[in-house]
Amino acid sequence: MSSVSIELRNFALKKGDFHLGGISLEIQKREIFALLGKTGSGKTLLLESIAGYYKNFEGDILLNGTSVLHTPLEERKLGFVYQDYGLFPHMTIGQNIAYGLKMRKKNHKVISEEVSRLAGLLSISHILSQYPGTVSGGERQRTALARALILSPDILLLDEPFSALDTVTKQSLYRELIKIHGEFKCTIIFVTHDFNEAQLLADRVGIIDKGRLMAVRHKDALFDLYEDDEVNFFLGLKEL
Amino acid sequence: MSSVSIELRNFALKKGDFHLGGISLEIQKREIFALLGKTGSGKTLLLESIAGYYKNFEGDILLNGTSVLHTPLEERKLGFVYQDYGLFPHMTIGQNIAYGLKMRKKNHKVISEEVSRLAGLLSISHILSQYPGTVSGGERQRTALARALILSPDILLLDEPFSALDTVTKQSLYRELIKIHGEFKCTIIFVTHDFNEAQLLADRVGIIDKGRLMAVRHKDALFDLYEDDEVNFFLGLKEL
Amino acid sequence: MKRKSTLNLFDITAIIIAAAIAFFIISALLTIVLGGAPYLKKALLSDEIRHAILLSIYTASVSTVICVILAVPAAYALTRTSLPFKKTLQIIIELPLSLPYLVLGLCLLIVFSSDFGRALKDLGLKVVFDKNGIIMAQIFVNLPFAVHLMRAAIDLVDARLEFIAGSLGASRLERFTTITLPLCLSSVLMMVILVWSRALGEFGATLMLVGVTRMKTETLPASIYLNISTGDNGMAMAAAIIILIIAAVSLTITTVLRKYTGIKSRISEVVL
Amino acid sequence: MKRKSTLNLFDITAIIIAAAIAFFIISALLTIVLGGAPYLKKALLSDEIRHAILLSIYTASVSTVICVILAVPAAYALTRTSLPFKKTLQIIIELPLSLPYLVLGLCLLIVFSSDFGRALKDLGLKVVFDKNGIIMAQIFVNLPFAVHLMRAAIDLVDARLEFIAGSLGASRLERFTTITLPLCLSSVLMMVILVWSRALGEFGATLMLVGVTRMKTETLPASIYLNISTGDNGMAMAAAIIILIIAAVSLTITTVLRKYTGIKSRISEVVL
Amino acid sequence: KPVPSQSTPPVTETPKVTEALKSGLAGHTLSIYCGAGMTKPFEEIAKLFQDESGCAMEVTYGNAAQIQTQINTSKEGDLFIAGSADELQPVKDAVTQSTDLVKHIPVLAVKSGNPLGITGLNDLVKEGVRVVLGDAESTPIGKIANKALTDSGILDKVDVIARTATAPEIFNALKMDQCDAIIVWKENAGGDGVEIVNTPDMGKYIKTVPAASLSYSDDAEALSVFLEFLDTEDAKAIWTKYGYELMN
Ligand SMILES: Nc1ncnc2c1ncn2[C@@H]1O[C@H](COP(=O)(O)OP(=O)(O)OP(=O)(O)O)[C@@H](O)[C@H]1O
Ligand SMILES: Nc1ncnc2c1ncn2[C@@H]1O[C@H](COP(=O)(O)OP(=O)(O)OP(=O)(O)O)[C@@H](O)[C@H]1O
Ligand SMILES: [Mg+2]
Ligand SMILES: [Mg+2]
Repeated sequence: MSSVSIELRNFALKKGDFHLGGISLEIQKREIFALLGKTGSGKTLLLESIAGYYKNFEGDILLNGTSVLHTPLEERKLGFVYQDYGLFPHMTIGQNIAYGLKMRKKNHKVISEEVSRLAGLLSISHILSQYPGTVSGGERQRTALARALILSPDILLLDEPFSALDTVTKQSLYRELIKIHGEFKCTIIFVTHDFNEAQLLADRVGIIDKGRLMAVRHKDALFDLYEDDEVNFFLGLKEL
Repeated sequence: MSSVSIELRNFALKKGDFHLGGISLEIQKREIFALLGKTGSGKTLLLESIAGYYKNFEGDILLNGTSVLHTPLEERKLGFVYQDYGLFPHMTIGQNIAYGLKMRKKNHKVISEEVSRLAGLLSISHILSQYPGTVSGGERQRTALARALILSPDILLLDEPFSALDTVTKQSLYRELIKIHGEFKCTIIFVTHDFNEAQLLADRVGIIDKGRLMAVRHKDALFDLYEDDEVNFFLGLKEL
Repeated sequence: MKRKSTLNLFDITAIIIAAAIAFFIISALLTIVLGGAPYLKKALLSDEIRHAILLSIYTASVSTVICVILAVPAAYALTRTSLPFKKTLQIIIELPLSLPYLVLGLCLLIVFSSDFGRALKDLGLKVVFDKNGIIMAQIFVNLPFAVHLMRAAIDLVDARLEFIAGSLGASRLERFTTITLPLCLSSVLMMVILVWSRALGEFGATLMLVGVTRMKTETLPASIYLNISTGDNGMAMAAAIIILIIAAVSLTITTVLRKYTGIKSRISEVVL
Repeated sequence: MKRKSTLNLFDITAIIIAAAIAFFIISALLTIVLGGAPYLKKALLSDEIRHAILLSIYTASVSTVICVILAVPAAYALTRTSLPFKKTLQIIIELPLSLPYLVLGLCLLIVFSSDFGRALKDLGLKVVFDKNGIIMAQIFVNLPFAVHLMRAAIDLVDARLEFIAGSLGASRLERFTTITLPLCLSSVLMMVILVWSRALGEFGATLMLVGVTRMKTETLPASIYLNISTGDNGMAMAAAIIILIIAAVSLTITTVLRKYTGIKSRISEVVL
Repeated sequence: KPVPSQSTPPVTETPKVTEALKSGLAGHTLSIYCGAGMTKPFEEIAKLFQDESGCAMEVTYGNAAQIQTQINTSKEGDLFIAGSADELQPVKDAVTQSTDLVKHIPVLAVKSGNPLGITGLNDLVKEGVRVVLGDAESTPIGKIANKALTDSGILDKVDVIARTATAPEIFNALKMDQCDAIIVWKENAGGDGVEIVNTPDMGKYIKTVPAASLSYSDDAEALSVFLEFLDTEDAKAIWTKYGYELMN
């Protein structure tokens, strides 16, 4: 079996005036990949594409060797934390987290145990019976994280998963994420605006600008100068 | 005329199981006040209360000397950037930004000039004709900012206004915000999870924990030890 | 201060309009209540009316259940599946909405008098001149309407949440039952009450398809019609009062139920 | 793989149900089209039918406009103002929904034959036996329905966006017209088409309030009624075909319009 | 005024009417209620009268129940052309005078070709003959049917599968082959696929179509002229054209 988890083959997508350029990228199994880029550069579009959100793209996206659109949605085994969370507004926080297990017809006891465990990890045990409409931004974000993690998916796509959290909470979540990754050996792509976060968590870092993947580097080489000056500026390596 | 812009008098609010404790605070005209606190500590509730969002509170909130609920909503002259932006989904980005001026019956030319100017400042000129549903997280955030700024309100309430932005964009917005504040001399309260941001922009910083306002400090004293160890831990000053 | 008065003016105008409508409706209904009240006891004691009450509630309930069972998947098919010519199908299904009930009844009479109807009858499903016909007429009158309401409700649901549910492992059926349907629960409830109300009052199509045989196919509206025909307006109005009571009870129940279908948000308590 | 078949099964079932409903309706309507087609030319050439077509379109349009003008502020009052007893008012307004049209017509006849009606008549607003009565009957039949639909639509709008608009300086009227109403535009459109369709086919209440006077108060449904009464099913069906054509055109127009009322999102193009 | 001599060929109009018609009733309006089943003949009569006299004719068609309610509630209108004298009962307080116009004939009708060989009322008791009738209380035609069947002593033995509230529904039931025999007004049994059984059984139950003047009338002049017009040969010719029989 191949060790490539996610493969983009000359992938291109057009949305309105925005072009996601031909992107080729291989992400290995168990790799943690950070995606950096200015706001509006196409990070979310790229993650959504990997999840099989859009149909009319060029090139191909393979998940574990199969083209993403050839796998039925419910069998893609992706965990996705959306930038705006995408919680189910008619379910409590607890029901939101439990949703994936329920769909897998796990028994009631297993579900409630798992939900408590994850809620504990993410410090949201006290709001399990509230509805997403009534909780705080950070609480919503952690709910989305819990909902994605509970299935221990092969691939985790995280769109700025810690953006609404304070430093203390963030630190503890970093630790949990690393633990989970160690346990389940999943592939993770995450978007962040925080260079330290990228270096701390990721194996490799990709930098995207105006829809094009400008560079992919090992995390330790993140701050080495780039060919493109826009990228150097973006990383604070050079004034324009 | 008093120089106090916002005054909380022993303000308390109960939402579900959450209590926002008796908070007393005076914020001066032209002051920039940063609100720090863990996720779920009540920052958003506090900002919403100042905007007059809730009715059944104890104590009082005065805006420019008048109790907030005694001022009709449309006359409160508050700019609010919501944590989840609260854009009007049926209007384009341009129409969203223009909304406040339109309601003030400004003429068409003034409106379109102002919209272009702000869109330029916030680098969202290219998406003015898109709908909020189709733009990126950071673009939404800047739209919300532009919509609030266009009225040059006396009081700006910003709930994590830069959380979805990359470092470069953030830096340029810091400069713009400082410029706008210098120009219009508005009072600003903003919520952030970024200590540097707080120190860079604010005059004073308030720290809130579990619904209680633990401390209010001058920005330069932010990292001096506190009485409460939770706060010290939150600011990374002490391990628990 | 200028604005403050605008505020009041608009609200006050709206309130006055609502109150005026309610007042006019109350006055109009009062004519019936006053006219029928002296006969209400007699009506309630009459075997015929009692039979009509039960028959009305029975047929309206059965036809409402069938309508919902058919309308929900049909609306799903018209909004979320890859069915071709969705818009055309939808327009076809909604066409009967503007036909007079008399014509709908005639349609049904012709259809159920055809070989198809005969075959059905041989299978034991008698429609013409039968209770089943009442149910059939109510379904035919209400189904286009139910499909329309359901489709509009499903259209408003954010399809993205269904995508998310799917990626969490939900099959299409599960996505529909756990996300789409609950998200438009209040619309479903509204649809049910409207369909039931209309079924309760339906008469035009029934008249043509099943006639009115006393104690057999006599619903409350039929009873009203017969009583008006014999000049017994008092008894007719008494029967109308009974319909009003049934309707008021069911409206009150759904109004209470609706309270629990809304999506919880911080906003529900906000000062506007 | 198991799941894949579940997917197909549910979608297929739903599609079959939708197709079956459409097929049944098509068949039923075809009986009319076939029965009426030979008479269609004669009907279209007859002065009487032409008059009926114009009168139907005129009355349905006027009553729809009035319904919308009244229902929108009434629904606003019932959802967004501080009006006391909102729920009770709402139930009162919705009560007529389940009354047979005959009874509604009787109500109106009594109301407009009272001193109030006579006073109105002296002021020049004749209702009984008059064109105005047709409009009045259509309004009375449709208003409860229109208020119900509007209220449900407004209920679904996020009140928070109205708060935000208010804090940006919008008065209550402006909040309503720039935020609430546009956000439920597709529901308003749906309400308009349903009300118009029902008005086009309304006859029960009209018959009681205004009867049918040829070339004066004869709408298309009235024409159908008279033709059926005299055994002219062919001409009746020809008139029904005309209603169908009008309905089909208006449904097509609204279906096209609805396309432009949706809220744009990334999702609209998503693979489900 | 000149009295027409007995020797002249019969004139079709009485002199008074001629005079009135000539002098004209322009500006007058008559409001008339007429049973929906009689739409066709009455439509023609009203039109003829309007053309000749200039009197505006506002004829409201409806079924008996509606018309009765309208008369009693609105307290308006000049004349009520009812399906039978029974239909005047609910509005008797408002009727000032009633004249009989034409015969209203109930008939026994079966499918074309009379497949079950029904020749009279007594054949209705035969095995497998399904009968649809009007409601016995609310419709005159239902009342007649009940009376006729009772008189023949067979009411209980006839398989009445349904009763309806108006005449067209009875007719449609037969036409759509949902039953084998109906008792209905003659003018309702005119379409294809239906034939009237030539039997004397129904002869006893012939009713008349009355024109009932209403006390709410406020145009006595026009009303009386119209009533006389109804008695002219022109008017009668229209009735007979549509299958109604004249009074003896
Ligand atoms: N459906 C669409 N129609 C038009 N433009 C679109 C559409 N979807 C996305 N875009 C545009 O594509 C660009 C990239 O969007 P994307 O959400 O991927 O940005 P991002 O890198 O995630 O930014 P952020 O960090 O702000 O979230 C944006 O400028 C957005 O406006
Ligand atoms: N209507 C409500 N019902 C119940 N609990 C509520 C309600 N509104 C807010 N809360 C609770 O109050 C707490 C504070 O919420 P708030 O949104 O103010 O947090 P915050 O400080 O803004 O956090 P974050 O940084 O995550 O946005 C949360 O735990 C939230 O669950
Ligand atoms: Mg993004
Ligand atoms: Mg918050």
